[in-house]
Amino acid sequence: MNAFFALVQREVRLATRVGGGGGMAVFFFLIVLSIVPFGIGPDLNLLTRIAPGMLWVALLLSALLTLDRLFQADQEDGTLDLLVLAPQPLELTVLAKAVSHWLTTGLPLVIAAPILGLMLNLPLDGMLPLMGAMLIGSPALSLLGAVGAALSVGVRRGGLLISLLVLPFYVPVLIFGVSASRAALVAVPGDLGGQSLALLGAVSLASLVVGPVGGAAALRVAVK
Amino acid sequence: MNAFFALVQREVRLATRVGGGGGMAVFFFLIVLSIVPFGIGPDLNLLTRIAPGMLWVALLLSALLTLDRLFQADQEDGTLDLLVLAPQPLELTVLAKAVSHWLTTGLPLVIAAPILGLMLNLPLDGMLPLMGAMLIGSPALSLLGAVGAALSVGVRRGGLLISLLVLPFYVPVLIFGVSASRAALVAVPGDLGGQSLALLGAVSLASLVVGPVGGAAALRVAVK
Amino acid sequence: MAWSIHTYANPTRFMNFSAIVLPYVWALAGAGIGIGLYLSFFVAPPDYQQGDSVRIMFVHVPSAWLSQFGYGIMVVSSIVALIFRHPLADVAAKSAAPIGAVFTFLALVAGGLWGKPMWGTYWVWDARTTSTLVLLFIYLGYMALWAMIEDPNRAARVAAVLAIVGAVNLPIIRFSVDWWNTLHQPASVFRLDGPTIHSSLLWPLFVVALGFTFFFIGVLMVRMRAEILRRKVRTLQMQQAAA
Amino acid sequence: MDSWTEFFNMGGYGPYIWSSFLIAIAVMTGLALQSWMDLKKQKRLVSELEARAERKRS
Amino acid sequence: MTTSEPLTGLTVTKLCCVRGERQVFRDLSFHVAPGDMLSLVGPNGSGKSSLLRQLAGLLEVTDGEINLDGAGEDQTVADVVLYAGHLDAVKAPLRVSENLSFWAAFYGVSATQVEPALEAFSLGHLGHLPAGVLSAGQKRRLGLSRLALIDRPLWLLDEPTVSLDTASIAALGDLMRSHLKTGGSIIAATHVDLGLEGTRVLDLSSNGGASL
Amino acid sequence: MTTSEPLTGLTVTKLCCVRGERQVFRDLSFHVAPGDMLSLVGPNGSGKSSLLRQLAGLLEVTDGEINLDGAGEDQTVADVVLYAGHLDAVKAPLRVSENLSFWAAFYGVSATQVEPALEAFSLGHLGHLPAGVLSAGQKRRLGLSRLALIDRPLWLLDEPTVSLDTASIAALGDLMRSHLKTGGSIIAATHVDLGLEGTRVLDLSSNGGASL
Ligand code: HEM
Ligand SMILES: Nc1ncnc2c1ncn2[C@@H]1O[C@H](COP(=O)(O)OP(=O)(O)OP(=O)(O)O)[C@@H](O)[C@H]1O
Ligand SMILES: Nc1ncnc2c1ncn2[C@@H]1O[C@H](COP(=O)(O)OP(=O)(O)OP(=O)(O)O)[C@@H](O)[C@H]1O
Ligand SMILES: [Mg+2]
Ligand SMILES: [Mg+2]
Repeated sequence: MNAFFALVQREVRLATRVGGGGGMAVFFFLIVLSIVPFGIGPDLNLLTRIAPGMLWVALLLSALLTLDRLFQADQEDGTLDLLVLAPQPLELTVLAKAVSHWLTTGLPLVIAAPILGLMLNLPLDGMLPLMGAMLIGSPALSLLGAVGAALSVGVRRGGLLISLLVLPFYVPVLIFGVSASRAALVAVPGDLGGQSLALLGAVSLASLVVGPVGGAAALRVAVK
Repeated sequence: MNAFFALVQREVRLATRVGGGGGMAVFFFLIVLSIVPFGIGPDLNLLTRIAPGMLWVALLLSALLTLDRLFQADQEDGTLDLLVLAPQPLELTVLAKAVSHWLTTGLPLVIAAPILGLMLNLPLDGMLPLMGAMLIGSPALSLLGAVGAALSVGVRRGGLLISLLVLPFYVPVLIFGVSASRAALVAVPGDLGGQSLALLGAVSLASLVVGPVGGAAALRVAVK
Repeated sequence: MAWSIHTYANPTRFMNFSAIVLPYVWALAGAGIGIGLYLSFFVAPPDYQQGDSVRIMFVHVPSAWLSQFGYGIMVVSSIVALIFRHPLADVAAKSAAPIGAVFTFLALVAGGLWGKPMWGTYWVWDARTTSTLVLLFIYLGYMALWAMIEDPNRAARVAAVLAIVGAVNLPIIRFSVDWWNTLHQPASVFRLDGPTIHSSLLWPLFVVALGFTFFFIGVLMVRMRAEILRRKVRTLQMQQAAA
Repeated sequence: MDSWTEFFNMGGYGPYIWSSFLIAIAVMTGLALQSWMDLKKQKRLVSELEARAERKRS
Repeated sequence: MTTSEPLTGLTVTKLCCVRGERQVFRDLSFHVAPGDMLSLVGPNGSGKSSLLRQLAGLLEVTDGEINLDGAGEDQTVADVVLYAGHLDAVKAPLRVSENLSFWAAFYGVSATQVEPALEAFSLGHLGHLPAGVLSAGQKRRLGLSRLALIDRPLWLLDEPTVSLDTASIAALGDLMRSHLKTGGSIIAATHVDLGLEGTRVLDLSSNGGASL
Repeated sequence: MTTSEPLTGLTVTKLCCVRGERQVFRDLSFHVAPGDMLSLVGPNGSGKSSLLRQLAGLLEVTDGEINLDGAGEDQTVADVVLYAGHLDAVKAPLRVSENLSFWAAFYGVSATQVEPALEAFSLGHLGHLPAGVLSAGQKRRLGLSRLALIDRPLWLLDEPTVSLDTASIAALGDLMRSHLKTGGSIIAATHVDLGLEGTRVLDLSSNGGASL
């Protein structure tokens, strides 16, 4: 367990020291969201309508953009060999990696969500449920992403490959995440928010298993 | 000039050999576009309405995702030192890099645009003008992107940093690109397509100067 | 060289076996597709609601089935490859992917062509159409992974992990219909209370589907043969380069 | 003659039906051909390489 | 210092290595007992690094066997082996001491061991610097200081002296000598002589590999 | 073979180097004439790599001067210098020969020179392999083969012998000797003796740097 926390601490420290940690992710998120109105026009009604979707799509993208270095950097400087050879089970190592990824991208975005919601004219009282949905769904992005990152270790232009491998798996997160958020924000009649939220939780729990197990299997193969 | 083509050839070869070249970019583009409906719902009218914007935003993103390795990979393996020391002017080197980036991301997307348009239910006769607008605007993305990539050489987590540096400069491309495309597709009364197209061309021409000069200046600083 | 026995004993048997059965497989595929085509144009009646357009079903539905069948083959072979290290298994998985992708593509195209008269548009973003598109992406991602790793042994193992993890997506494709608002036909052939399609359409459909399945198996065998030889070529080339 | 035009017309759905069948046939034939040609190519390469190895040995 | 059980020996039988379809070496058999130092030599491409990675479990064993004689039932190669490859596994943004502290925590070594391990390669006064500013040799020494930190009976070293100055080579020699004296074993690939007494040499150039 | 004009000498006067606020060396003065070989020695961190990068124009010169005596008006350091640093600038996905052909085209050397340059380090038979499968020493040799390909009067080599086997070190020695004989100059940082006659040694350990 000690090893687990040591790895999380190191990863978070690396992220803060070189990339401004979570700040960078929030900043990227902000820029993507402010680019969208340029793309689709400044119609505020339309923007509000697609806001939950935009928030989630931006969340996916900022997760994707940071995933490709998750294991690749360690492979390039020889750290990966030592991680694989360490006494700590590789599954835990992958989990630690995913947790640190979430701490530096998912979590900051959840915290920043209200500000962004404000920019998109979302109702204030839907904010907490929205944050709840993001909080429940975002770990799945890091966990599933870890599998993609592990699969593409040692492949150049891994960044694009990861997107291709991972995005299909993000689809359920996106569907449930958006429908839970929409229920929270737009107050759909016959509210399905609770059910989507439960399904979102189920996806996150499932990826809590799939991520470390699949990631470790992929890494074991990739170092050889 | 020989050196210029040698570099372009090498870059394209590297991209095809390890990343499937343009195919990968198209694939990513396709996935992003098909992810969006999950986010904002399957309403085809709404989708068609925001389609030109989505096409351009997806174009920006796939450029961004591939930019971070443009000079970074060369720096990590020592190639960049030799590129800087070579007899060829550094401006031409940066231009060659941008051209190859465009050949492997921008150009394939322009060619694939009609298929994507079909999926978004865009009118068939607007396709050619749309492709024209993308053809004129996309080089600016690679050229301006090269400056960002050069600025973030030697910075870990360069991917996010590049996005932050570059996205603001992409805004004009986005605005003019979308308005030109929309004019082509939706036939806005009092058509402004021609004017937007001209402005788009102007942006591309300007970045033909800004890109190489700025990129070379940034690289000279970054190597030291 | 001991390792060469491990690599070739089984494939040799497969080469012999497949050479013998391939002609029969092709014959069955040809018969199924030929008879099926005849049935679907001259025997099957127009649907009382959809008119003649229902004939697209004979392309669309078997392709859709086979798109999932193909992925099933990939998953099973990948499990065998990873756990039992059977040297044929990853060859089978790699060979099945492009065929599955082709049928997924056909299901999409035929569905789209059916959608224009039925729904008024080539494409809708509903659950089943979109999840079929996602399946195509998974196929392509799997093929991209193979293409991007130079060493076939390493590629085989990495791709197997992807295929198995990707199996999670199969139920998602099936159940997405329930999660998302949808236009597409719900299951009408394989359902607990019996098929809801009229039998005059149903049995030509099965004949075509059978023909398609044999076609799938035939192409799979050819591709596996080619893949086995390709690895042999690689080995020979490398050995001769080294000598 | 008339019945053939009618047949091809398919109650107005002709273009959709025929293109879906033709695309299916074309794509499937293409796949089979490509696989078969690849097999031929690998067979040729194997025999070439084996012949070369034989020559070296003797 | 309790992670490692004494290893009574490593036996390699008829080991083969095939990389990218080409045979690198074959039928390699040798035994390493506690206190043994085995030096791998051979021209570039003869398979020194490949052999070390196979022993560490980081590369597929095509054929043949690797046995740990003294290892318990559930002990794997990874519990016995300390591997130091071409790459230093050093993170530039972290301080020198942070780099090593992490490995201490990750391999379950007490944090008090970090200082002495740095001192073993005279890096103590650089501890507070970010590892990114180290010179090539200093970085290599930081990587090697893991040898002084983590206690494993079998060391696998791939060209450990690269970039080191004379003083550091001597320090490495001392460390290796004391490891051997306490019953450890070392297998090291190198093109230079380390000056250790009683070194056995395994020449890979003669081992059936294609002459690359 | 006409890119280079003969260089009559390189004069360095009172050169200083500060990295990360710390003085690495100061007041370094020396002269290198055609046919001279200068060997930079000193412990790790004494500034050998830093000096080479300064000479190549790849690192800021804090104080002091670097002059090319024979260089024309518009000739810069980059026209005169061939730099081979710690990294090999080899692209793994490209074949060995493609790697070198690119540098030939980029530095304006005829493509016919590629084969002989590969042969200089006995890499000819590996030409068709992707560079990614090379061993450490083979990769290093591919990097060094640029020395045989591109014609520049002043070579700056940073630990060129790292990972090389004895045969390749000899090949490198031959190449350097013939470069010196034809009026070229070499400045090389190294911890091992290259066995070249008439080598002058510059010891950086005594040059006022903070004792790191
Ligand atoms: C591009 C659009 C379409 C796609 C991607 C698509 C996809 C699929 C898939 C994947 C299946 C297999 C479901 C399963 O059994 O697991 C299927 C079955 C079916 N599709 Fe489509 N489809 C499309 C358009 C259409 C259209 C326009 C119609 C008719 C109006 C249609 C009618 C059917 C029918 C009748 C079945 C058989 C249902 C069953 O027995 O389960 N499809 N389609
Ligand atoms: N990027 C940097 N920022 C700050 N200081 C640096 C940087 N790079 C190197 N240094 C410092 O400069 C000094 C000289 O480094 P240099 O790499 O030139 O040494 P060297 O003589 O080549 O050593 P070695 O034998 O280990 O290669 C070292 O003390 C090092 O810590
Ligand atoms: N990833 C790989 N794929 C295919 N072949 C490889 C791979 N890595 C190395 N090889 C080949 O295996 C052989 C042995 O390489 P290895 O790195 O073990 O040599 P080495 O003895 O360590 O050489 P050096 O002294 O240069 O470090 C070489 O011929 C090399 O080309
Ligand atoms: Mg080696
Ligand atoms: Mg140095």
